[in-house]
Amino acid sequence: MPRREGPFTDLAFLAMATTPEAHTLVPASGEQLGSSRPAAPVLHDVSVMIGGQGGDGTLTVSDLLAHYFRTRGLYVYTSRNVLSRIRGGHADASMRASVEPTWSQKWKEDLVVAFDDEAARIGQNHLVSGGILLGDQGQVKVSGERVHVLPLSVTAASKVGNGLFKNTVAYGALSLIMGLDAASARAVISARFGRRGGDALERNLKAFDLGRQLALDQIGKDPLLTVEDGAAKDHILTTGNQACALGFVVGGGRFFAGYPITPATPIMEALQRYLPQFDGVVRQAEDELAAINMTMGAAYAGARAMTATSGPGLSLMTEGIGHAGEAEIPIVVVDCQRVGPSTGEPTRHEQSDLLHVVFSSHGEFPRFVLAPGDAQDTFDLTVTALNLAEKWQLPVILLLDQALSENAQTGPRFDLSRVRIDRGKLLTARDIEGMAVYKRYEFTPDGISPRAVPGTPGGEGQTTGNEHDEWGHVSVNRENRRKMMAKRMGRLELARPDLPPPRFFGDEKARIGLIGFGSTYGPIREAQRLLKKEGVATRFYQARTLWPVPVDSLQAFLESVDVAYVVEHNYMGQLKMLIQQYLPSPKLRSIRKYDGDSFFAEEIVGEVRRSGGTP
Amino acid sequence: MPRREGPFTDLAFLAMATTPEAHTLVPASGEQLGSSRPAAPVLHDVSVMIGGQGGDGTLTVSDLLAHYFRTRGLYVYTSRNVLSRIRGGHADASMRASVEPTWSQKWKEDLVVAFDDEAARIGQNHLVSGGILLGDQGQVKVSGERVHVLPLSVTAASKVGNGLFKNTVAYGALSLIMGLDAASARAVISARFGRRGGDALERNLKAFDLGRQLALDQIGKDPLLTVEDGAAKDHILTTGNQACALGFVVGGGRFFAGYPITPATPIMEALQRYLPQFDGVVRQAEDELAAINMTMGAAYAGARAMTATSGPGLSLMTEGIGHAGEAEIPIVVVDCQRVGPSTGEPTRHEQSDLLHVVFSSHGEFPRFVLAPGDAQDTFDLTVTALNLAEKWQLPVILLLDQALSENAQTGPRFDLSRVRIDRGKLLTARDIEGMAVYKRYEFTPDGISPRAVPGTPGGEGQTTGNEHDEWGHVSVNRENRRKMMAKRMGRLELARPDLPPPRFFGDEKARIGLIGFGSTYGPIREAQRLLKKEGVATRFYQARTLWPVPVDSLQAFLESVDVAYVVEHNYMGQLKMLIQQYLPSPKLRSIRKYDGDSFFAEEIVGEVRRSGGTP
Amino acid sequence: MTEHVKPVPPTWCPGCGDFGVLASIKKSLSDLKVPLEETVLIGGIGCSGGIHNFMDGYGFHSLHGRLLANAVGVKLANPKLTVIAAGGDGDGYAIGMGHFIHALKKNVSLVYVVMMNETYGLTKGQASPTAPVGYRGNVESPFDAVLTALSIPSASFIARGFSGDPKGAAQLLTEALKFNRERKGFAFVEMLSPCVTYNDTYKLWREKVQNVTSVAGYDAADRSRAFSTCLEIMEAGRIPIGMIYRAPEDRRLPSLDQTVLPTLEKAPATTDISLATNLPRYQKLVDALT
Amino acid sequence: MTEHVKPVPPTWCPGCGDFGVLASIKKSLSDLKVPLEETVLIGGIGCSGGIHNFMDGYGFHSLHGRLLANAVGVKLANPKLTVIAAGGDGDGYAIGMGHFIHALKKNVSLVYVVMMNETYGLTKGQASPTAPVGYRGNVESPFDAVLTALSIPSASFIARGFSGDPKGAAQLLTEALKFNRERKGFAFVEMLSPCVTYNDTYKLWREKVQNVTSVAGYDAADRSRAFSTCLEIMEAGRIPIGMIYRAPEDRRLPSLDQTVLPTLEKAPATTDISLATNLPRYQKLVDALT
Ligand SMILES: Cc1ncc(C[n+]2csc(CCOP(=O)(O)OP(=O)(O)O)c2C)c(N)n1
Ligand SMILES: Cc1ncc(C[n+]2csc(CCOP(=O)(O)OP(=O)(O)O)c2C)c(N)n1
Ligand code: SF4
Ligand code: SF4
Ligand SMILES: [Mg+2]
Ligand SMILES: [Mg+2]
Repeated sequence: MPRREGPFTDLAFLAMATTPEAHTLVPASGEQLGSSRPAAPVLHDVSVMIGGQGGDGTLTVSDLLAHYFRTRGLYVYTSRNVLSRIRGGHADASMRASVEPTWSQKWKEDLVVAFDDEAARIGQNHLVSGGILLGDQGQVKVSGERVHVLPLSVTAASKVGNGLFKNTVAYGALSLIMGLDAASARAVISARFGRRGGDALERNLKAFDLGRQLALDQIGKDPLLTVEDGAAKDHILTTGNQACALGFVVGGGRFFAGYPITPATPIMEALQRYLPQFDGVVRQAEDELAAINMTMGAAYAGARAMTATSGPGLSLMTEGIGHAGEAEIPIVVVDCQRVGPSTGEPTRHEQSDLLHVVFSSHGEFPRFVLAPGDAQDTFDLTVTALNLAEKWQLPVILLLDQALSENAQTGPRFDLSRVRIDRGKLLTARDIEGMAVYKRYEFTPDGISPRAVPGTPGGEGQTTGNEHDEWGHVSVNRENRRKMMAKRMGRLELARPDLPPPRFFGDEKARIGLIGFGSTYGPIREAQRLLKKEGVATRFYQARTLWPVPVDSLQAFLESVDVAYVVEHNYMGQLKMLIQQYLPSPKLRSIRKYDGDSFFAEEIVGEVRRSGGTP
Repeated sequence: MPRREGPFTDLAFLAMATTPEAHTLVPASGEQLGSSRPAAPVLHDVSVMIGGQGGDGTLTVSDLLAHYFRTRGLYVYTSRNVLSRIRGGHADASMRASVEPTWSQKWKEDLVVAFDDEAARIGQNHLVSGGILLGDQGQVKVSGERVHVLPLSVTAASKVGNGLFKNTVAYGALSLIMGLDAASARAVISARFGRRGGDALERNLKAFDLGRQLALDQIGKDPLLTVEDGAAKDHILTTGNQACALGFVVGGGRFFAGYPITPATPIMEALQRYLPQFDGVVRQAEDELAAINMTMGAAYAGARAMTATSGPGLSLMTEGIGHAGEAEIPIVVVDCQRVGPSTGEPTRHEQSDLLHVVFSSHGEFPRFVLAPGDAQDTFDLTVTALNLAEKWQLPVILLLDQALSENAQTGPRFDLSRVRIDRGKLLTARDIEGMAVYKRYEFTPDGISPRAVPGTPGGEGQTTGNEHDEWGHVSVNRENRRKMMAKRMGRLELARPDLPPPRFFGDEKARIGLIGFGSTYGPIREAQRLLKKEGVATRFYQARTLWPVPVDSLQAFLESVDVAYVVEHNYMGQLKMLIQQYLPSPKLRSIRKYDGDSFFAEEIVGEVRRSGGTP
Repeated sequence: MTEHVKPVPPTWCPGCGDFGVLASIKKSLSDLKVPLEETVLIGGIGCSGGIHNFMDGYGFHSLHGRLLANAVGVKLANPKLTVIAAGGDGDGYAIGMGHFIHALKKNVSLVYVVMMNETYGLTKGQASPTAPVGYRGNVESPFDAVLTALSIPSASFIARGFSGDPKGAAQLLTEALKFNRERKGFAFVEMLSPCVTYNDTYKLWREKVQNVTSVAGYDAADRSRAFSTCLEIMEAGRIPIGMIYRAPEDRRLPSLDQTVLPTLEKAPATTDISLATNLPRYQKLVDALT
Repeated sequence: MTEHVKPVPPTWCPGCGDFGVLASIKKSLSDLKVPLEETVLIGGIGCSGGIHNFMDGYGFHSLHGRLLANAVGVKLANPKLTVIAAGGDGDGYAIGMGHFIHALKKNVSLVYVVMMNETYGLTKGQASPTAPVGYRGNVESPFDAVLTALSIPSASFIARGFSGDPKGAAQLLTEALKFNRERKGFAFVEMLSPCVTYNDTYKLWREKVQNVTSVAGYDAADRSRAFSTCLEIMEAGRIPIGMIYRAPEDRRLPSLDQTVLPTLEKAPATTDISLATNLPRYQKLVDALT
């Protein structure tokens, strides 16, 4: 969960940025947006923050609430603010539930649960005026009219036998305070702990009941706020990582090698559960060099193969990605971006690997870079990435970011009817029998050579990262070199019709454009809604293919607007740099944030307003 | 040595390039430039190609000739065309000597020495009409008026006791054919083999005499061509790699770790000889990951430290370079570019790592990328790189390329009077005593924090690749993050006055501009001379700082011309891409070559002429 | 008949030890009648690493030091394949060291052949991790891959041959290939393969090699014994060769490929990934989401 | 007095084995009175790797797995420094494996402490290379660093401690530090350091550890003996700890730092690089060019 530190302090530092368009991210007035709304008895958009120390189980409370509201038909978005340590240190989680679609954090919290005083103090800064603070007795020192202190951990310790159950006690108390339906709230616990075995379920239900009783005894039976039910009843609550793992399975992915790294590990862990059921193999490699090279080996042998990592691992995979490019091996590399450079901030959000994934590795080779915007898009584009890699025989990089990877969001169940498997020019023994000659790297008009994998009689040949002739033998012949470069690089042009098109949102006639990729999808769409309420029409170009740069659609978009804000999470304005290399339009402006938090819709609104958004 | 394969076959493939400005590299007519000049008795610009199989010692002949002509006051440039194998396979070397300055290959060869028939056939294609071919009897089958076949290897085997001496026999024969001064030619042998010990010198001198005698007996005493003496008598014959190694020593470099890789290895090997004399240490590491991390360790401990590599190694160093950026460790990384991607063509020339060195590694951090144009410039910029790294506390990448690294060229002796050592804010114990507080990453107006190295009392502190506060402790505070990003990235702006300025050549008033970096310096300067002879005035902007992009000087340059050709060795036109990101000028045009050879001046001339060069 | 890629003539220097290794690999593949289409030869980067270009079958040229990671991927994608990784000592013991140890640990059924010449041949003769002290100024004591392989608990096939003894070498390779085709695990064969250009050790090694079987009572099934015997032979200034260690069946750990892919038929590269076949099971996964 | 960085309180879970390791390191440094400014602690990436933040002196936070390469650079730049590299088993034996073996081979006078907990603590408990079969579905047999260290001919100080036995651990560390400060070479100390959150082995290990000195006639100067004894102890289901191997002086190979930097005074980081001092010698180099 992100924190706003009073007035936005970016200003001074942004002014030092290398690109001239540095902007502040200050919404006209934060308070206006949130605090003007007193705690209403019935909310249609609520946010609850749960704070404490690492290990206090704050994520569990957020998750239970999220599932409760999902079952009530609301749109849900959760976020987290955790340190890269296992216990201790401030950590918090935030759960937003809204009747209107949401994929981003709410500007202010309506309710804060604090397991210690630090969390209470931090929480108070983010509470809407009139918001409620629920604290653990003995820990929380802050006081105030709307501060309620209950003996959460003491009750857990004395009555459930372990202070750690304080989180479920808190959930129980919340269920009363927020007017949740007790049976539904308990059902969420059953769904989560039912399969655990042992007495986990029983003890959690007990903790819930105790918490509810605590609230009843000390606060009274009337909820302090209630939340409207929503209409999105059939939605699932999922993350980009989960969507990616499922998309991989459904897209025919059968081999995955990875190395643990935040925030990419959940993809590997999900696949460890899924893949064995489908004759697939998941290996935790000894490092990322091994991971990408195992992936390449499996892809070469004919399996659909993928690896997933984050910044540091990605840097180590640089040489391998180039090898896949030269040797024409179809692999998918998922980059779950986090704060860089180097070890950076492992648990925090950023989108600063863009230019790296587009330009890294020595020499030149074709690659595609795709970026989905939400979980459903991630599911779809993972399937697409697998198809593109095999069809065009090259590495495809799927760019996620921490917020998309880890923050749970509701959305429609993944749609299997859109899934297609296209293995491209993959040869069977019979295909080869009918051919006069089989050359692994044959020159063809579309730059794609038919490919046979080991085990296929007649398909024997050489695969190599050296420059090679059509047979795959080492060659330094100049004419061959020019042709091979053109064969490989030409695909960047030829593949354009196959590449995921942008999605457009908002008013087709709007003169204000917004461009973004990845998880900014959420805050941008919500900023559009807020702006629309103020009468400002906008159109959003959600870039899903980042390389090769989709010049045509971008050009048309830029022609259609008077100003286009490129919204992204990095210092340099990397997407803007990439675009202006091809389309040096003065209409391009930059909205950037690089402090580890994801955008609030209000920040984007504020910026558009501040810079005189209306044309 | 480069080959021209009849008509330039790039055309069809260049047309498939992703950027629209694809050009062919065909000079209006190759033959006009070379073949119109019959073998003259007295040449002031001569080129000799020596071809055979790997292991035939062709490079030695080229080297002996190069030194001979150097001592005669000529400008010399050698080049090579070798395979990535130790013995066998066609290999050739070429030596050009000219009264006028040269740093590039001659369009046509005046004389070819062939140790086998393949070399003779290849050689014939590159001979100027009327050129001479000297072949080894029994090996070479081609014939013709100006083909002379002598028993080179047979004489070596029977009279020197080893067929391998055929190369020095050939040098002896050449000495007569080219009218070399026998004593000077022998002196070159003495200089080269004198220190070898054993009977190497004696046998080589004998081989020389035998060769001279063979020519005398079979061709006669009159030279077939002679070469004018030149005025550049005090020049040295050196390579970019040699210059880099020496610059490192003189610039105070005392620690080097590397891993063998073509064409960077000679830097390590030169330093293995030099550094121990200066209390320095050179380590051959177990791989490039170790090399860059050892380099970082040494730099952190206070030694001026460097590593050198080529493409594949550079890709592996990606993570380390980012770490140096975040932790603010001053290191220099030399990239001797070769043909990529992946293993590519290890022995061939390219400049395709530019965007990689500018943008690679996840996340964002400051780095400088410098590129020298010739050996003297390499010496100077290596010293500069060491100063900049320590002053600005960041990684500096020195971008060489195969031609600059390995091709020997003449030039003035390195100038020690220009050398300065600037260690920046490096603290002694006494400095620290006078300070109220010492924080390793203190915020300062220039973004540079005073730095103490281990062993300095009072300078204890934390150095880290995690995001950190001023003390070097892990921090995920948002305001701190913004300030730290601004502190680091701001240096890209603040350092501009310190960064090597471009060099300009040619006519200040010219309306035709040429832009290039690295070894294209040579062919561009020679193209300018050729164009001038045709009455076409040009001005050459030699880019020496590539990142941050020197926007001001480039802008002024672009304003001063009507058209600017960006000449570079890669497919995408990477320097042009980089420039147009900041200066999207329609004046920019691209001249590219990516077949493993370096440019001929004539190719650049042809292109300028073809595209209607004159404004 | 479809026209196919033909092996190119070896690019090695005349007399290079690698010729012997190539001949041994070819012989054992043909002795065991390994089908051409099931043969995958993965070469490293180095003179030795070009070996796949000189053979029939499927060839894969890896990055420097990464051949074992590629090989693991290939084998776990399709365990029917006979996968041989072959590279140099620089490739395997310098940049590839981590993967080497982990390959021994993972115990995937591969054959790994290291052409050991104490030098980086292709980059012109620098000291490799096995170079003796004094070679080109080397001051580090040489790495001994056999000793280290013995230290990895799952390592169950460790041999060293000498390309100067092609018959012995081919025998070891044939054993390794058999082991491999029975999916018994990782078979490591170091081949002493002199670099005649930069480090011509033919004569020296011919004098120094000592087959472990020459030691009275040597038991290749006893790990401790193998370790101490090799140490003794080395301390006597000689080089232990032969079948150094072969785990007895009752102590052999199962290979990783056998563990994760119990049947040969169902594997990542060969399983049916069509939507038609899998849709009902996919739908179940999706339906299980909440 | 200049205000300085202060150690931050450890971020480890209460009860984590790493607390014991930290205490041992601090104690041995202070017992040996190593000057603060000469102490360099290089941490890896992992829970364990944060250790430098919890100590005084010079601290360096490496990349995942690269701490030994950094440490070699530091020591060869300034051999006066006492350089301790300390990280996790994932850091050292997975991604860092190549550097680990090469550090043993290079034999630079460093102390390397591995906090061994069979898991990747910081990334939430995945199996590390030392994890037993069955831990979180692990099917690979565990790596044993002591056995492998014994296989490296230049390795001359190999010990294993248990953070549950802080006195024994501190003793081993003090020995290692002494060895190091006498520039005798690389000292490797593996510390069994349980992860109470993901793999709480305190009780198990307390039962399983067996000091090698308990074996009758154990001789820590005999490499073969050390290897076979450790194997035997392991086969009996126990974990060998203590001073496993210490090369006798007459068999100890010189450390690399001693070899390349025979005097302490003249080293890359401390030599005078001013132009004034060096110009005449530089001029000679330049004059020698032709
Ligand atoms: C990442 C990387 N680093 C360095 C190189 C350069 N290189 C090519 S071959 C080689 C060493 C080869 O030695 P070895 O593996 O022993 O093979 P040999 O030539 O001796 O058979 C090196 C370092 C490379 N290709 N890639
Ligand atoms: C290149 C890279 N890959 C992965 C990671 C993620 N990562 C952080 S800590 C860690 C493992 C830590 O395990 P270990 O070294 O055993 O330390 P422990 O936490 O158990 O003390 C990993 C994989 C990283 N930081 N960098
Ligand atoms: S250089 Fe050595 S290893 Fe390479 S081919 Fe020649 S003899 Fe063999
Ligand atoms: S997770 Fe394990 S290793 Fe990490 S601090 Fe906690 S107990 Fe220690
Ligand atoms: Mg070798
Ligand atoms: Mg661990």
